[in-house]
Amino acid sequence: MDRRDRFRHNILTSGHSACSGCGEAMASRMVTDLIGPDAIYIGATGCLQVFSSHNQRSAWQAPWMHSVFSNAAAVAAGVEASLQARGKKIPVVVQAGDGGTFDIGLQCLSGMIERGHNVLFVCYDNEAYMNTGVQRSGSTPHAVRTSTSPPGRVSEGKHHVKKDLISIIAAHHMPYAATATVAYFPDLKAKVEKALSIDGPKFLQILSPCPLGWNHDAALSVQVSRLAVETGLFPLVELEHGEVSRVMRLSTQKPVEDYLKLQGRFLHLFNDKQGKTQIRHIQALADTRIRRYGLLDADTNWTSASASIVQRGGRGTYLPVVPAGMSDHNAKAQG
Amino acid sequence: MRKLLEGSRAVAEAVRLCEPQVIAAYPITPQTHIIEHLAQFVADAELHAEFINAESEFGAISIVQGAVAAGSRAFTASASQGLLLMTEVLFNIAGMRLPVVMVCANRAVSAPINIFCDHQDSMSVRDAGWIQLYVETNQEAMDSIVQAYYIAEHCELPVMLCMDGFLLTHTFEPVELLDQDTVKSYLPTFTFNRMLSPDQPHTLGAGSEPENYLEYRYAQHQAMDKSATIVTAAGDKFAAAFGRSYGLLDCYFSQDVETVFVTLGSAMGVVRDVVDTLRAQGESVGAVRLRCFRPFPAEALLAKLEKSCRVIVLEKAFSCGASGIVATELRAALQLAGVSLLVHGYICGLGGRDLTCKVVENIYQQSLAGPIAQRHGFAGINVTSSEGGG
Amino acid sequence: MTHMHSAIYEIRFHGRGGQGVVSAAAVLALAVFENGYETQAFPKFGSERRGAPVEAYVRIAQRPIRTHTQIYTPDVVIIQDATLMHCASVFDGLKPGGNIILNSAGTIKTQLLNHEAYQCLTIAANDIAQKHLSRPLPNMVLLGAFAAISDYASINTLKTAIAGHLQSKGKKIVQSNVDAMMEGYETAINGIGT
Amino acid sequence: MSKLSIDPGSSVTNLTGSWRTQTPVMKNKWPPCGQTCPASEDIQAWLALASESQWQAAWRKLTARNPLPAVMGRVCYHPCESACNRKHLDSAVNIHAMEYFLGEMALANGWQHQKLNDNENNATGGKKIAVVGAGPAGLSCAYQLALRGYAVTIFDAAEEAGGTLWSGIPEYRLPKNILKQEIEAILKLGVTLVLNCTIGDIHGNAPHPHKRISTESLITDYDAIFLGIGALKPRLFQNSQYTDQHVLTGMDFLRRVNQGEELSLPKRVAVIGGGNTAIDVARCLRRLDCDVTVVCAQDPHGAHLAHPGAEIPASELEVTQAQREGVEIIYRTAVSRLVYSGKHLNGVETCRVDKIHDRHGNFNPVLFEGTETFIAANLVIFAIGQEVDWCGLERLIDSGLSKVFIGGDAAGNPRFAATAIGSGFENAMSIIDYLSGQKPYFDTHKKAEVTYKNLNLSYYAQSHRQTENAGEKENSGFVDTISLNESTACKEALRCLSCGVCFYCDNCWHFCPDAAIIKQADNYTIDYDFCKGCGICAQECPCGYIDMHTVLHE
Repeated sequence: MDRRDRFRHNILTSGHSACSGCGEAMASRMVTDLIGPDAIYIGATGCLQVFSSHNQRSAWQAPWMHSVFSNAAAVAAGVEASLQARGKKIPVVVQAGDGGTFDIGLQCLSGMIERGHNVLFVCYDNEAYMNTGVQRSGSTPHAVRTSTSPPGRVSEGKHHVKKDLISIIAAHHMPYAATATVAYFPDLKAKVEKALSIDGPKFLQILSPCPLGWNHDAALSVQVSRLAVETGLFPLVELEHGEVSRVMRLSTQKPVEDYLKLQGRFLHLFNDKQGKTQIRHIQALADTRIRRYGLLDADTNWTSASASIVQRGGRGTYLPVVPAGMSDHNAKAQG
Repeated sequence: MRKLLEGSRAVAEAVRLCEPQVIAAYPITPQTHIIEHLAQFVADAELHAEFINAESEFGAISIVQGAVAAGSRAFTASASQGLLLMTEVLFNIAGMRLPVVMVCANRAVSAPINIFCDHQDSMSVRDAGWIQLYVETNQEAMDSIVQAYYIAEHCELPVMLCMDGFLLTHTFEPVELLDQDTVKSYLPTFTFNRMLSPDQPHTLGAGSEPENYLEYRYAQHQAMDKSATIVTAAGDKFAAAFGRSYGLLDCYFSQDVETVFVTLGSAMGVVRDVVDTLRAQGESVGAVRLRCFRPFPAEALLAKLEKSCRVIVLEKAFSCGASGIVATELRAALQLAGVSLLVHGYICGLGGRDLTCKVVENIYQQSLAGPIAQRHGFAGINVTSSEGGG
Repeated sequence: MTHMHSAIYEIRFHGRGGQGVVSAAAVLALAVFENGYETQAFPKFGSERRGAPVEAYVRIAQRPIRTHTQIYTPDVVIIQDATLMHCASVFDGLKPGGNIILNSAGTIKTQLLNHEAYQCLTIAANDIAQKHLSRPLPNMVLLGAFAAISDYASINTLKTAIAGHLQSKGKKIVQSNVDAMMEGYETAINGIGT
Repeated sequence: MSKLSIDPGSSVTNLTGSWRTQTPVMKNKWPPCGQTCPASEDIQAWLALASESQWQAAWRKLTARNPLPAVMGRVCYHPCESACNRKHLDSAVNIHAMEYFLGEMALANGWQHQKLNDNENNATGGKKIAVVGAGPAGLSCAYQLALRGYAVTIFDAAEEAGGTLWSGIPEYRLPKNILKQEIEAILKLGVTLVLNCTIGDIHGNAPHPHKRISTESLITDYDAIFLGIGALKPRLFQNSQYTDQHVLTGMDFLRRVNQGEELSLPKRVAVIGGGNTAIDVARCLRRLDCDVTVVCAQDPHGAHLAHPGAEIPASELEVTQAQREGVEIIYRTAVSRLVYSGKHLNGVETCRVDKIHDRHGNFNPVLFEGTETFIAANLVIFAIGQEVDWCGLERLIDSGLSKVFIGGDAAGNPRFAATAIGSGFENAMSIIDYLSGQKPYFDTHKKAEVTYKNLNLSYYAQSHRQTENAGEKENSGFVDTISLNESTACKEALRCLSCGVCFYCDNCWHFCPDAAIIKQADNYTIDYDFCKGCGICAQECPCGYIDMHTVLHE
């Protein structure tokens, strides 16, 4: 076990081989440290699984299992059933990418939700198949360049718009479904804690920038995710039993160009006339989402500004780290 | 106590006695009766398990994988397309060395879609790394469930119990019931030392590299080889406890005879009748049933066959464009052992085609006439109906 | 060619999906088993739906039955729906001197010109069933009739079998089926008498 | 070997630090406020304490560099606020008002300075220091030395301590009792104050009643001497006789007004000069009901971003306040002669200024002929600067004694009280170095500055100054200073961006994808074994505490 940090567990600890500036590693570290070591984590195939557990080494410091690409939700359901049968109350958490959630994993996810398993499913949404080298997924937004939706003489990138997954999930009469992103830790923390407090299926979709696939400066992962929210392209919302129960209001709406221009995957849109049209299209999509969720006029003090404010002494922290004695015990248990 | 039970019911009864904590399945003919019975047991509180109606066979086998990894005994069943839909996870479970037990109610694979019995489904996943047992009767199906858990949990390998769809699953036969206490003493409570738990926060299902993938597979293969002895041990122990003995093979007058039939599953019943008939006519015939197909019991087979001069393999599956699977593996085993005897391979009973005494007797007569032209014969095939793509 | 195991007595049921053909076979086997015989019952499914022709089989013997093949040379055919007779296959392989139990209002016998070789028993099973079960479900009536012409199953063992097989459906259903079976038995006895 | 289960955290054998091509470095920087503060106050630090309502701690942090917060909170022209990065977000932090507030609070609660080491004799070997001049430089120097346990005696020729603060700043800007109280607090550290006492070897006209100490005895009696004698000799306009009726110097005028002398003043007065003194004089005159015209050789503020030397030297705030009070300022104009009718002064003749400085950069305006203009005035007050008056102290300076130190205006610094206080501090440190032979520890301010480009403003909430003129109020046409209250002061202090100084917001710790930032009880460390150098910590650090260095830092 690695116990360098007294203030967080580092459930996903150092030595993993994610790209420099990986938004998924960042998001997973926040989520898993908020949940803590007394949980069972199931991973779907994808970047997170590959960079965290390969070649006889693991960056996980909690029980973690990977089966195949599309069945994480079902494996988790089995784990939960086993715990139920043995009268154990331990959180079961799935971590999957957008491929393992929006596309190939959707059937198992839908079944898991419909059967009401007490499982938290976390989707780290980086909007393409990054693990295999940036191919488009059902989550890839409109007009994005990927290796399977390349812009060309007759193409401006991906032709279709991003799948509205959160609505699909909520339509299961889901007890709790929410979107979040790394830029707003207090918001993410509140949502993870809310989710954990609910008995039954719950779902978090966390926008996790990918410096490689989005082709932005590794240092900008947080900045980009912040802009995705501030432009209205990625609304931060909570849905309970299918109804929108809370949104994060935008203190100001930023033009989508602010977001697009930082990312190579949108670069082709700035070159020609058709590109400009696509940018207007993307702006229209943002405006639609803002209208749909009332992001500018929602009656809440929870805004993109108030969720950003930092204070002396931090913006909320993680579960208390197990006392030294406990860590020895763990060391024995696994050694 | 002896009772007239449908095969599916017999299996369900046995599963109930093994007290799995998680059951997940998805309906498919002819497997469905098994889980229907189990669902009823759970509904009547005769079995205390989480019964999970998966959204697909793929989900079902995945749920079972999770349950076993989390430290529970579990059960699922499927057939045909359902089993093929599970394929990816079947390999994964075996690679992770999880002691999963499932039943395959053998059924043909589409297209053309066909719900009746043959072995093409389970045979097509023979390389998945599962121990495969093929049973002849409802009694054996029931008994083998209990042994399957014993075997799986003793060698940390998954076990697939293959029983002929309809021919067993839907057939009422007299069955000697198992008694709960004896089952309990035969099958220890399930423990899994790699189980997922915060007390031992290790990682399961990590990736591998070219430097070590081979070693993983080799270790798995060794475990498979070793498992043969555990299959035998499970049978002997079962005999001691319940008085009915099972092993890798099931032999019928196979000692020192000229011709030996080799087959799997319920077809053995007809073969036994034919052997009786022929022996009554003074023919030197016997039969061997391959109860355990994976691991492939090469030595045991050789021991039985080397003295004979003719082997007739009757199998309900084949590798399209190659040959009968059992026949091929048998030929290979014989050649490795330097034993030269004629292996007549016959593909029969595909898609529920009835394998009757007459068909088997004809095959015997043909085999006396010498080796058949092709690598293998298609028993009772009506060529005109198959011409022009049917 | 005769087989050592040809001492097996074979019954073939013909009916339509929904007429309880499979249950009939199961109940008969249970009764026979109750009577101390080795037995085996199994259906021949098409991907059958309500109304489609269905077959089910019962084997009866003194010693364990090993074969799982279908039945080609039955000793008895029980035809639950007369309309099936228009496809001649219902009599295929019926042994000479074999029995036919036919669910029919009676007039139909004259049409069976070429079947004098067989002992044919017709019984208006639908009407009897209607009376007891308030639906034309002939299977138990016909089993009663079978008990009338055979020693393998007795009324008592049939009662036990019905009770066992329909347990989950409740006492009332069990009783009405038993009544239907009984009337089938009595009608058959009287029919044979005349 | 093929392990079916992998040990937790076994990845830490994979040192991903080797991926790094740029390296984050955590280093506190010097915020622009402190950087520009002439007294080198650690403004960010005392604002941080104030933001947590630790008022006394904040006051102590402030007075570590400036013993006169209540005074400076009134008279300082606070360049810190012009430098404040916050102005790029909304408006600068009201540091001036905060200093005023803390100073007032200290006086109200009678907080006393505390010596840094109590066993003074051991620390100082009983060394004695003479401080000549009780102005801001002298007071600051004496204070710093006394804090560190030295025996200090201050000599001043005036009958009140404070130097220009007392004689040169009008009551409306700096009430005398405030100055008195803060000087009292300094003296309470054991500083001896000798007033009405001239140092030097001159004879004749010294004010009465009077003591005189020779430089000789000063040199023999003291181990070190600090000269903070200011620059009190007014520069004079060529060949004009200074008579109360017609012509005065700014310093003289202010001193007499401050002494409470009733001057009989004409209605129309011209003030010549563009420094703070000129503006003080002008604002005094307005309060004495005169019509005032200021004649200033330079251009207004903001006219010469290139060389501000060509702009009016008085602080912008002073100028605007003066104008709000009705003072007329005529820019880029100089007096060519005084216009008399007989003995009676009618006014001044002025000309437009061509060049302000000569080729040596000295202030030496060249006038445009033919631009002569007459400005009516019955009294002219020249506030065209002061010079140091070394008269009588020649021996101390010329003999090049190592024990003699010079600071404040006398050392040729810009003529600001804050500068003098800073100079007093630095000289005190040098004196200690000289006496003890070892450099005293103090936070050196020679640090990299952090501009607002180094900040990530998205983490700060918009919040405006309590009022745009917090610390001021209009009072019958005249601008007076007022104080914040505790809650507004706390709010104001919270507006500090803490430029370049970590305030434990945890951002770097939350965001590091590689668990390479380890949180400690009161800081963070970077685990370079694993840091991949993505730069997110630096990018997301709100206050510019983290930099990326392209050179590997191991």
